[in-house]
Amino acid sequence: MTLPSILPDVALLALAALLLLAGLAGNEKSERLAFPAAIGGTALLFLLSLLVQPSPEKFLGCWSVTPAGLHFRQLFLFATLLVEAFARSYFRRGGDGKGPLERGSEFLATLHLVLLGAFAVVSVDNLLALFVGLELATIPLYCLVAWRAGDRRGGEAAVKYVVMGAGASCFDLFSFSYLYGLAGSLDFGAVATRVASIQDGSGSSGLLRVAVAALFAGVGFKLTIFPFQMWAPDVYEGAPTPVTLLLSVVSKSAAVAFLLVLMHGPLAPALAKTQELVLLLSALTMTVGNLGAIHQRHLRRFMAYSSVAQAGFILAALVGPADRATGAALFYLFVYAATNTLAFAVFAVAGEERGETFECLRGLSRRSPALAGILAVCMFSLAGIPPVAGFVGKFFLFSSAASAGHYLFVVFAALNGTLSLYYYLHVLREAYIVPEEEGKENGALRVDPLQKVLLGCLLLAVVLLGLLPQLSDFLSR
Amino acid sequence: MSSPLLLSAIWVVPLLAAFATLFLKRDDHLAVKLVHAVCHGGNLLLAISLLVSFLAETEGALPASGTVTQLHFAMDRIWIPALNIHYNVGVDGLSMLMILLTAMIIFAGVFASWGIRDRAREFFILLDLLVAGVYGTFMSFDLFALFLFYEVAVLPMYLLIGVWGTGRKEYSAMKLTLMLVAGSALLMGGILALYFGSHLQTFDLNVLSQYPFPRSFQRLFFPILFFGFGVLSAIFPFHTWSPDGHASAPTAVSMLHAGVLMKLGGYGILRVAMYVLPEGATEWFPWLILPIAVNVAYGPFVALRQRDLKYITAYSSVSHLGLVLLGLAVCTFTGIKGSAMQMISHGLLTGLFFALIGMIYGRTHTRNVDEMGGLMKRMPFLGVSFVLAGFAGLGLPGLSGFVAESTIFLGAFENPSAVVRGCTVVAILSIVTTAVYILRAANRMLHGPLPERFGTLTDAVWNERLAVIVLLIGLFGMGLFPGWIADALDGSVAPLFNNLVRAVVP
Amino acid sequence: MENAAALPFALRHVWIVLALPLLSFVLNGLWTCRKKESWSGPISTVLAGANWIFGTLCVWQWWKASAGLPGRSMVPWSFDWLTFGQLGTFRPLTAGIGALLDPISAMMVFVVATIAFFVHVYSIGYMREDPARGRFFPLLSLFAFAMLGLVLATNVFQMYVFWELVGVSSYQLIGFWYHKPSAVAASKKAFIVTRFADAFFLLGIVVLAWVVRSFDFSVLNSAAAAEALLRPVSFGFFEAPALPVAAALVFAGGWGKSAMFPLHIWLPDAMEGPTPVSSIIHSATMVVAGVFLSARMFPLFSAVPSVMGLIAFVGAFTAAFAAVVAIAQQDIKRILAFSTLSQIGYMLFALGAAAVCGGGVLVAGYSASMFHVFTHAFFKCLLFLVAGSVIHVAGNNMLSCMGGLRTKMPLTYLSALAATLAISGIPPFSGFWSKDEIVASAFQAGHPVLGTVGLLVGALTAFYMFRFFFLIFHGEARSDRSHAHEDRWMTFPIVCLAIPSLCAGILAKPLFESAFRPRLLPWVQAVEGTHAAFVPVAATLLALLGAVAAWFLYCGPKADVARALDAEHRPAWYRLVYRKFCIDEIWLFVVRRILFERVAAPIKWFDRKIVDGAMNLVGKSVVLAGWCVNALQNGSLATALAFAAGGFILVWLLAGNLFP
Amino acid sequence: MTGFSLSAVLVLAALLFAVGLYGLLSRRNLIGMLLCVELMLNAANVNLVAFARFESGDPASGALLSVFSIAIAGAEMAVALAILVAMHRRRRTLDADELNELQG
Repeated sequence: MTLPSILPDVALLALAALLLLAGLAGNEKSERLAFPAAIGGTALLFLLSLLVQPSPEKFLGCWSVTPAGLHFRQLFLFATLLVEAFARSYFRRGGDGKGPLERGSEFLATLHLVLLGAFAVVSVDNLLALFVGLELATIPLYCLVAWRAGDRRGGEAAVKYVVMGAGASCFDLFSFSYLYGLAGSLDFGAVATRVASIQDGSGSSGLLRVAVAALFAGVGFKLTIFPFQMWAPDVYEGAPTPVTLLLSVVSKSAAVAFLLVLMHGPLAPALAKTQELVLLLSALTMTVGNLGAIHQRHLRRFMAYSSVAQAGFILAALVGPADRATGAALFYLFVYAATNTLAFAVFAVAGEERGETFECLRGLSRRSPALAGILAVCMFSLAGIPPVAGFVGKFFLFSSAASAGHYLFVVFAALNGTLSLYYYLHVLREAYIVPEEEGKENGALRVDPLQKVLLGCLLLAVVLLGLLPQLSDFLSR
Repeated sequence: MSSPLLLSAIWVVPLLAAFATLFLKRDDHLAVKLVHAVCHGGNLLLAISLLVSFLAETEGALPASGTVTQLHFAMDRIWIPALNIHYNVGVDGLSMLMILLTAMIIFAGVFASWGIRDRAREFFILLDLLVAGVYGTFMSFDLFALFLFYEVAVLPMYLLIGVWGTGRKEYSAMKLTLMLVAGSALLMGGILALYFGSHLQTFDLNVLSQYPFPRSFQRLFFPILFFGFGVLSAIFPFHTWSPDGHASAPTAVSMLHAGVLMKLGGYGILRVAMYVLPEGATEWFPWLILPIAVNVAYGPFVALRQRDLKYITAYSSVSHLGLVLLGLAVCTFTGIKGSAMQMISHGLLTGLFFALIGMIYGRTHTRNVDEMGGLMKRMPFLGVSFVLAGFAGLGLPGLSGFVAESTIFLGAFENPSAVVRGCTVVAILSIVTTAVYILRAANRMLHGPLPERFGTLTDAVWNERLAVIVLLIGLFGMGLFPGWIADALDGSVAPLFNNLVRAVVP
Repeated sequence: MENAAALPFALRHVWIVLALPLLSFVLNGLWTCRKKESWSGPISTVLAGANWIFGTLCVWQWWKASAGLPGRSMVPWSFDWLTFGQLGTFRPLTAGIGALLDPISAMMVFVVATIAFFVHVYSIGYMREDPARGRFFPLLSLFAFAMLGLVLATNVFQMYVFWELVGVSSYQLIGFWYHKPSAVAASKKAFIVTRFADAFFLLGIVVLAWVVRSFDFSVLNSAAAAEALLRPVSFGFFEAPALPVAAALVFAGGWGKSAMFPLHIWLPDAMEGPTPVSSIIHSATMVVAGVFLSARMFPLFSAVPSVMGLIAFVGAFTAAFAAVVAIAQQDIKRILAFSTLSQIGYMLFALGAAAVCGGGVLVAGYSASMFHVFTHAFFKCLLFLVAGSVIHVAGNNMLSCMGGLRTKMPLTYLSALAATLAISGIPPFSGFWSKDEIVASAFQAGHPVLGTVGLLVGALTAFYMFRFFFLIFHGEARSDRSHAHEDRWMTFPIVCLAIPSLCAGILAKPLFESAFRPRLLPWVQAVEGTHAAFVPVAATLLALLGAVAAWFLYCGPKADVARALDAEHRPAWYRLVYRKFCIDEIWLFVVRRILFERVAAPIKWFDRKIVDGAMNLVGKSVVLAGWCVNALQNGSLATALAFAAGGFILVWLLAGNLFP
Repeated sequence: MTGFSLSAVLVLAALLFAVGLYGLLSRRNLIGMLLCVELMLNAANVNLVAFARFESGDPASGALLSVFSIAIAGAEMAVALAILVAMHRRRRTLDADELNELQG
């Protein structure tokens, strides 16, 4: 019996509601059950999404499960599963010195609402639903970032995130209003036909220009594209680590989905023009991200710049034709999710007592060689060095860009990859080369069972994805 | 005994060794080394058996008149359907010999690094990764697989030099890694250009080489591929990583890197740049020969002024690699064959040099040539081997250096253009400066009065002798009986040359 | 190559001549590794003796077998060693290893085998107490193997291979006592100077191979090759016809190896090695390699008058220069070294002068040069062996510690007398016949100036040889003679070699005149010509004059021996001659000041500072840019928003020129 | 009510948006900045309504989007103000320039 394609979405809504109710119940038992339930639920949903087949039928007039949309759902669920697994052990171990998580189930409920918003972005076919979906994927994030607004840095980060986010959503709405003005209707198809007619020269493209600019401003914030990424380092550092991971993985994937949906949806006729814009922004973003990361000493801030640079690389893929770009971006986001979670897991374990700075990694190879090995695999995957998955992922990104004929841009991007290798190797320098100060060579670090499982699975995923990338064929079918 | 699976086994065995090492205890150094001695010994035997069956197969074969390389032990499986990437593995004369060279050097390398104590497991795992990458590059005929193995070979360098190196190890490690990865960044662009530029949607080298790329495309992408690969074989402006990198690297790593990795560059140029873009080659080489000639003549002069033994050897590698590139740049059959032979001969030669320097450094704890003297009396075995390596370096007949150099010079002279002829004359006359700095180093270190603080030095122990003897056998084997190597290389250079000739006069 | 079956046994297995010394090298080398030095002396001597016998047998069978062959040359054995170039527009080029037996190579085989055997016997005595003798004998056999290989070479590539091996074995043997810094420096100098010349030799080979497409001497010396070489060839820096340039380059190889004038500096220093080494390498065999090469390529060289002129001039000048310098030397081995230089100058100038000034080639010149090579080998080797014995007794090389050894070493004294008479060219001894031939051929070929130089140098030779003889054996003893004795092992070869020094001239003269006729190119006509009668008489008179003058200055009643031996308080010209006209210092200046300071140092600076600096600059600028990006991130919300707004405007402008 | 054309309204909305943007950049007080964000949102709403009124083929959806945006703006401001309150309780300030502890 074929499962209805909408099942994962409805189940997600039910899960979110259930968690919210558990939160309201507020007794101690429900708190303890919140995390296992959430992780189990998400895992179930992920399996469900693997089984479900995409179908063209439309629910509620605008919601449909397209093949690409289904893959993005799987990506979001996979990433959220990793975030929750990471959060579980992170908070139980007194997350970065600020004590265990209060109101766990509410935290998870909000998390799932973000997920729902991301689902909406990839399923709808009109501007209104798209705007609502986007906002649903962003506003709960403000709450998550502000979960620990109590302490000085958390509060500051939350404020910055909120103000920037609000500004970005204004730009989004502004661009939608002009698109609506152009097409007279919110439906993607109508907008596309109007844009096509403008492309053929029958009407001033003034409004279209502002709309595209405002659109890129909006999505730029969420995807940390160059001029709009100034908030990222501060928020990544201020927010609790699981939320930082969430920002760098789920929020970024949602933004990529949003951009893909728009570029190949309503703005499809002007694809050549938007791709040139994307090309330039990608070059700028990856360069600024790489340059910024060179002198970082705080791990989360380092990961912020790294994620800005990775955003630049992913944008490079968007320059290619639709199917190749989506396939490449999806594969790379899967690899990026796995690698980033692995990195944050290692930083969490290493940085438990000494704080998440470069010093905490010092002499890691002597204290626990296994963890150092995992860190090495992680860094090489982020830098895009074979035999780990990052290389194949980057190769797909560059092949998508090259298929559009931008060979010299590929060379520039690869050189930027070399620049990124420079600071990723700095992390390994701390772990392997910089000698431990005397008296500090204490024993191996405590790693509890869930973290061991998480580290093991992710390590397998990152290494195997590199060597037998059947997953990439699965995506580009 | 010559099934393709055995060929793939060659790069799998080191990975198995690495995997096995994961399960050994941290302070169980001997077990780690034994595992690796067995694995790489087995690999060496496997390589030799493959070579024997390869020679049997190509016994009387006349060199091919076609332009497609015949592969032996070939295997072709689909790997990533999305980009039509195949695991296309095969061996021709040059690849087979380079695999044998790598097997010999890693076997000697394992024994040369018998004294590694600090984090031995990680050292040997990274070494295995390095060697697996090198094996893979030499045997794969799919551009993507070649590029993947090529970068795997570059990956462990940073940690190997950074952790176990000496001197300014961090600076050299970072410089070496960044320059090599920057080189491969150029390759990333070049390879994708070949894939998409040819509209054939394939990475298979033999297929790509038959596609008539437009002249303007070739004029743009040949230098990109050439300098992408050239950085690794220390082409003139980008050679500065080689002295620092080799000087700071531990023995086995500098053996492997100078001995084999630098040949990957030359091999890549030969296998990819010249084979797929012949018009680009014939158009660019008359200009590229100038930095190459600088390479050849320039290395010895700088080596003359060096005090540190490893710097001297590193600059000698720069000069010898210049000869390899000279052999390629002249685009004549003998020249290309000579450069292939020089790759093999220089591999053995530099491997032996760095092994000996490592062993001598292990005893005297100094690599400054002026502080040492009269070591021949205390370490006759190492002294004689160093002198033999030196003579192989300056091209003494009976050793591998001479055979390769004379082939290159004869080949280079066949190119009638004045610029090339001038560079060839300079290259031939540079054998004098090569002799000068090698003898200076050998004499300063081995002969003359023995300082008293070296009075109690011991000669080589069993594992060092084994390492040196394996490489000496290689040097004498190629030097005394070059016939079989020349015939094996004919088979692999002929298609490339026919391709070049076809390009010049289409 | 003739069908192997018909050849007699020795010729069929000519390779044994090479195999025996190689076997001795390998055997002794291994033996020494296992610390049994005492065995290496006898083993290598036995093998050298066997090689001598087998070599003579080969020469004898070759003489009989090659009666009918043109130029008496045959290649009984050879195999393809290395092929260059299977395809392409150029015919495949193969280098083979083999044995070419013809008059000059047979003569050299006999000479090398004989001298090698006698030096081995001599070394057993000379090296008895030296702890490193286990290393000496293998190297000596390696040298014998290399020299025989060079002599038997069928093609110029094989000659180059063994040429280098000879160079290396001489490097090892000169630097045998490697704890002595002077020996190490001398060996390095010898190898580098010969290597410098070999580079030009290799270039010559490459040019010949490219034009003629073959290495074999038979092909190189053919008419076809000569025509092919006349075509101009570009050498990158200049364009020139290949023949003269290639011939000059090939001769340059011999120039370095035979230590001709500017490149002679390494031979006197090569005396740092043990005396048996000097006796075999720096007297009879290696230094003659240059002459042998010129003789081997004679047909090609003779087609190029300019090169012949160059050979003649270089030979003559070196002969004169070396003779003058030899007069003032105090170290007996240096005297003999300069005398060797002078005699080799004779041989080369004989070859050079064979080119008759009106065109055509005088056959007598070629045979005279070869005859002198033959005779010189024996008496010069004998002189070095004598010097060895004397040094063994006196403790060092300087004349000031010798004298009056006549009574203590009678046999050595008599042999030395024979050799001195021979080398001075006093009739009826061997030197007279060969040197007189050379001078006569010079006059015959119409070079009176060269002829007179030959005569004068003959006189100088007699003078310094008798000075050497009288100051060693006559006069009163200048150091204690308590333990002076004649070692049996060392005296036996001395006496044996005295015989050929005396009678080799007379016996071999007819043989050389008949057998040694060069096979010239068709358009070069051979000139027969008769002797100028006055030359033998003049030569003998001058030789006697030299001898008497030496007797008068150093041995006669009024001889002031003390003044003769102290080189410091002498007039300026004498001190200049004593310091070998400071050629060494000039070379040292050129190499050290110019090559090292002015060339190598700037290149090293350029490499470290400019090229390396550029790479580091790129690195630093990237790091600086990173710092700027971080500085921009000052954490204030306003800047973030400002950037966002600026970005919006930027994208809007960009979109402006993108969209129509 | 008639008499002004579409472009006039568009200009008004653009001006409103510009004022809001300028306010966002220049004001130091966080509450003030949120006010300006509201201004920009409403400028977009004016746009929507104008387009719905003047030329849209399907006026209902335009109006619908503006209503939705007002609701979403409400939610957003609720969350933003909650965060400001929480931050104020700790940092005792609402001045944007003092929030520069996270930098570099």
